[in-house]
Amino acid sequence: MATPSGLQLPREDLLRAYRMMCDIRAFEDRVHEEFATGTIPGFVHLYAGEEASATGFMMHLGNKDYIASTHRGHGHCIAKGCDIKAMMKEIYGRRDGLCGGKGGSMHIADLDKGMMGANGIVGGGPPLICGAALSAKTLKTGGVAIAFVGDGGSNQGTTLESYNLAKVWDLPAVFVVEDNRYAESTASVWSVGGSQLKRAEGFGLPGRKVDGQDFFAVYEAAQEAIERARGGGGPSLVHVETYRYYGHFEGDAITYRTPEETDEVRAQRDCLNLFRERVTAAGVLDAAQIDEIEAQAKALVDEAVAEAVAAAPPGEQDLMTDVYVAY
Amino acid sequence: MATPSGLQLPREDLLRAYRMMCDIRAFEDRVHEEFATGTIPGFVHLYAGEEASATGFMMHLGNKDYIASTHRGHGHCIAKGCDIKAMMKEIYGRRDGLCGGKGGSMHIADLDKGMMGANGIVGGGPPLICGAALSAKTLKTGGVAIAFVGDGGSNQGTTLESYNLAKVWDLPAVFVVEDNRYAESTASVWSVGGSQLKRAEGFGLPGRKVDGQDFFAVYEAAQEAIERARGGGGPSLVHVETYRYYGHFEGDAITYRTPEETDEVRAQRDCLNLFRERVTAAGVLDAAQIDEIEAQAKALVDEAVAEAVAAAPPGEQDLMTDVYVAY
Amino acid sequence: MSRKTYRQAINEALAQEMRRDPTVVFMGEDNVGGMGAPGEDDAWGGVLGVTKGLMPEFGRERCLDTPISESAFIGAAVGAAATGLRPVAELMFVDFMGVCLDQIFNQAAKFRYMFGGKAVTPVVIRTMYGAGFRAASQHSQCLYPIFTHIPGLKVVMPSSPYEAKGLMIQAIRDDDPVIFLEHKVLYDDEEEVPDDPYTLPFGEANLTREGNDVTLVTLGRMVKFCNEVADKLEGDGIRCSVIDLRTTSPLDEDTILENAEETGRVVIVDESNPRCNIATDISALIAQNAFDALKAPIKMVTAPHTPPPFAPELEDLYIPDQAKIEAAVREVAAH
Amino acid sequence: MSRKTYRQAINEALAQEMRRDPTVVFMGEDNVGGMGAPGEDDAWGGVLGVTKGLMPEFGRERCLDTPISESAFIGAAVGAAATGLRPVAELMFVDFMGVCLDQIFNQAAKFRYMFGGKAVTPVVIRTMYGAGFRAASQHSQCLYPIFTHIPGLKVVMPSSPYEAKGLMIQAIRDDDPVIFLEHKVLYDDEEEVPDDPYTLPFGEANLTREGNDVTLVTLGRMVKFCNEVADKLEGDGIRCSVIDLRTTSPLDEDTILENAEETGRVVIVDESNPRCNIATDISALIAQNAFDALKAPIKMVTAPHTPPPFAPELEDLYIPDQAKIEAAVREVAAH
Ligand SMILES: Cc1ncc(C[n+]2csc(CCOP(=O)(O)OP(=O)(O)O)c2C)c(N)n1
Ligand SMILES: Cc1ncc(C[n+]2csc(CCOP(=O)(O)OP(=O)(O)O)c2C)c(N)n1
Ligand SMILES: [Mg+2]
Ligand SMILES: [Mg+2]
Repeated sequence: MATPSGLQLPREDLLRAYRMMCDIRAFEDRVHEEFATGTIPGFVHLYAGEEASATGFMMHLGNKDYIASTHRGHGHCIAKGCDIKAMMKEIYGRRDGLCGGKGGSMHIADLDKGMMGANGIVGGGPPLICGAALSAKTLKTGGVAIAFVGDGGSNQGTTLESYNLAKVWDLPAVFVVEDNRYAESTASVWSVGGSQLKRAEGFGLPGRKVDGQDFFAVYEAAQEAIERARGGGGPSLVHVETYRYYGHFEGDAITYRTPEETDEVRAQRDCLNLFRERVTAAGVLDAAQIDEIEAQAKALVDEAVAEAVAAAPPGEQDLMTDVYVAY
Repeated sequence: MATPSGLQLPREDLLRAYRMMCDIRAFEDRVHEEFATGTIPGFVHLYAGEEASATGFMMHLGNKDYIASTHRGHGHCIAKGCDIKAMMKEIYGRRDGLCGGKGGSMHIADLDKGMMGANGIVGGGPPLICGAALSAKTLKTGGVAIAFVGDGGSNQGTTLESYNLAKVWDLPAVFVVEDNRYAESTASVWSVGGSQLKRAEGFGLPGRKVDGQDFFAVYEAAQEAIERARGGGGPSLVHVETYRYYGHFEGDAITYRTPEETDEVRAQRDCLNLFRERVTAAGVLDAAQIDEIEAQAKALVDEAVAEAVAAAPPGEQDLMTDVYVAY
Repeated sequence: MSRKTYRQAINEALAQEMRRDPTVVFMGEDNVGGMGAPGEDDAWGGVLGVTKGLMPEFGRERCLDTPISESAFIGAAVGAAATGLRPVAELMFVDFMGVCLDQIFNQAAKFRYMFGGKAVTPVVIRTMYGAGFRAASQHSQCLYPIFTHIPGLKVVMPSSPYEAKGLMIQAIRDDDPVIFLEHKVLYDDEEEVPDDPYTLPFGEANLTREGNDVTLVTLGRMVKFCNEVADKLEGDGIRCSVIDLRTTSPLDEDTILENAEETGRVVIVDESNPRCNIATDISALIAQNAFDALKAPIKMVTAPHTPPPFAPELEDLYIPDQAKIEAAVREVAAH
Repeated sequence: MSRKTYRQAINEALAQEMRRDPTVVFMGEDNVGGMGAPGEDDAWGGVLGVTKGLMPEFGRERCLDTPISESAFIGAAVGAAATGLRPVAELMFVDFMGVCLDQIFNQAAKFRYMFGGKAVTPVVIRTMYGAGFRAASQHSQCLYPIFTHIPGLKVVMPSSPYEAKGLMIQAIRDDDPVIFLEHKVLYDDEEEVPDDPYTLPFGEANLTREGNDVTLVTLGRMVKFCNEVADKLEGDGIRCSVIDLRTTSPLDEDTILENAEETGRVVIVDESNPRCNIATDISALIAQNAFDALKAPIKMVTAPHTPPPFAPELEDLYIPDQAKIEAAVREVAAH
């Protein structure tokens, strides 16, 4: 359901939101293709399908706001403002990648942008976000901190403890459960006893569930939660129902779900399509603008891949650096 | 409030319940005294005040049922049928203590009695109890498994994860949150965001709150939860509101609460007094029987202390044994 | 007898023990896969397929998927082991130990001692370790020195398919808690493995090469590298013994010391980070107990004191390889 | 200058750094105490009173109590350190590391490396270790070898009040994650400690005794024992050097190697369990780098490979004591 507030967004915000989503989609589709050719090393988890979630939240954030991401971090990184070319180089393991090639897809971070890192540990982020929120509160920066966590990660004790700590310390924090129906091959309808909203209530957090394919619904729920946190109203939880298009990681044969299920979401509930339909139907953006944004995103990603492929890897002199500030 | 079902208990059960409670009280009061003389080593956490909780649950259990306790384990041990003299010897660190003097107060266990151990780690027990419940379910023993956890321990991730695992695996398990208002010096009204019952709901567990000073109320809630688990109805949670009379551990100066608060509970809501009043008012037990049980408990504990004091400690030959079954 | 991969060898060990003993169960994230999902029934068999194919024979009651709640399910395996089952729990990557270590090192490892010898906790924790997959800092660690440090645990590190089957069957039958470390790079390695069940003993190292010049002490994936180096150096007249430890706890001190005394020259190859690791452990053992026989400094070849890096070029430098091992052996031989 | 206990020295270090730097905060279970409770305001100051008295000066905003949720609050300290604060978080007993290790070893320790040098994580984790309190298996462990094994962590072990103050101030000012291990038996030890703030450097061992016959390498509570033994043996003509490591990571390899080369005889005294510990680490360092100067086997005095027992008689046997140290020194000296 379109929310009036969503469509009342200034044009430049609508353009910015669509650009974020297109950048993410183009990035992930292209990484998917490149991975298949064997040029990208390691474990890679793609965010395609979930773009409205990262975008709906990050539209409300600035550099003094922090987020902690998951293993499926590219979308959060891009939406939080990480440099796309430096990200691509990182995924390729290049020396001038965003993390010097030492982190890779699972550990992209940019603290200057308030991006505390993708995380290889499920449930790794929520405690860190309590800390970022504590910094904001103690140093009175006016910032908020957001932890993204998957449906699978919502069962990790570190996540659950963090709900309570944020409540007890009354932190400017938001927990976003991105429920894409699966944790690897395991369905969230099986793995999650109770429900995300009742869990929030269990720890005294206001909770809200949104259709994660609808950018405007996410945008509005995010606004409510972020404004509450920023205004001293304490932590809360948003349960985002979404879907990932690709496998758990690149290489997954996806035997645990049916292609029909995926096809249906792609055809009926794709967040980019829904956005496009909404804004063009309402006449606030026109098709040409939309097409241009899509084309720009693809071009940017093409360049990013070309540069990443051509970039130099780190070498022996880099192996032992960056372990300590001083040792 | 007295529950009719409680007072309809057979006489021998009433006697057994009161004996359990008296044994625990006499044991704890005496350990408190002895500790002050300096003869008992280590960290000792006493259960005095909370007797109705352990007793209300353990009345429904047999040896094939397992419990996991906390650092405050003496009451659970006694109620589960551990030998009182062997327990006292263990607390004194004697060679023929229940654990050969190697465990002490924080690690008393007797697996033959279904007692999986006091535990020095807050939140250590709930995962173990999922395992005992899994054994019962897989081996079809008809047994149930119960984890006792404090209000403080209810904030530990291991506890929260266990709620979910028990639900998802549909285990014959019960989680008992013994909320004695404090975790060390920290009040549960501060440390517990939300509420125990809403947390239970959050994970899909039926929950129930009871007055833990009222044996009959605990007995009935325990019966419901245990019968549900035994009958294949899955896990649940009971929130027991109770109170500890002594400090967090022996030696605690108890600066965080007022003596008046403790005096009031002792005077108005002592679980032994309430039981005694209830059964004598209803005429199901008479004062002489009650007195006799109390006297027997004290005598038993006197003997236990005398024997423990006289018993031999372990020696060099015991240091390296019992690490492995075979190495 | 037939050729089997490391993965198949472990799978077969599990299947055979589950057939033999109805109290053996296994559990872990996606260990069967597909719980609650609309797709195939035996959807994954674990993230690298090690338990694939077992569920159809043994059923969902003995082949358990879990939520992502390592404390709860590893603890459940420990609790189940203390109450009548013989669970094999999978900690997907050993790097995840940090969210569940308490149940391993304070509970499983200590029950027997704390309870005065009354508890028996026959749990096996299978876990994947090691670098080589470009999986970066949180999915490439070794960490077996940590388990080895803890009294009450047994620590097993099969170096090949044959070793993996025999050691896994022993692990399941063993009455103590066992950490069973599978190197992710070895899963597709293949060799002749007997079809029938067999056990390999804990605490008895395997002398894979015998030579009088230098003793190589090693474990896990590094055994292969050491054997290759030993083969190569034989041509140059340097004859090496290669000791595959098989288990770091218990440790076969006798084989190590005897061999070290014979050669007087020792190189220890350990894939883990260099501080307080197996290399230092063995080195100290020898320096204390075979000192008088030593003819050269004891050399250690290990990963550097850094987290595992992502970039392939860096990861290749990070892993102890044949060239580094060869250089160490030559240096010790020449001393 | 005045006499202060180890407890007071740490408390004073915290107070002085909190005065100097408004970004320093501390947190932990009952670190102030009494949250939500009807009694006194500054009710506990931690379970052994180390932080007592700080809250009235610095307020509840900088002196934080926590729920019993170590993953969340240790992780919060790590996250806060990466975003502008300098938190000092208390893990009440090091034995509890198993419920929160991930935030320490996979997050704090690895941020800087994984993020290509862009993160700074100045967190201090204070924690209590060691046997001697009859606190049994889950409250008496050392476990510092585990932290020492992990690249990215600094590991600090003050042996006396003077050391504690200077090392704590350094820890707070240091830009890397620091594990600060306080021995529970030392809290009431007293000595002269300067009133003004001062730092002691990491990675520079302290030679507390100098002697040419035997080198004793040690740390934490064992420093005291080693000094006592050195004093006693001096009377018998055995002159010992005693090296207090101060930090196990970074490690002052130079001081160790120089001294070992001078004496040729080394005893390492480490309170932790014997496998993959600091004793094996130092022993291996020497066996690899000072081999030619050695005149005797390197002896290690450690706890046995068992969990800490409860009974006082057993615990006393468990702890490395002066008699065991003396015997080791005499044996090495006589070789
Ligand atoms: C502590 C820990 N346990 C297990 C894993 C392995 N793992 C990586 S991603 C994943 C599934 C996560 O599912 P979810 O949280 O729903 O996120 P999604 O992949 O769906 O985005 C698992 C089990 C891990 N990385 N960390
Ligand atoms: C993991 C862990 N954290 C902290 C402690 C220290 N500790 C022991 S008991 C306790 C308080 C427990 O409170 P609660 O769970 O309410 O139980 P109670 O003592 O009130 O019975 C604490 C913090 C511990 N033993 N284990
Ligand atoms: Mg998911
Ligand atoms: Mg309590």
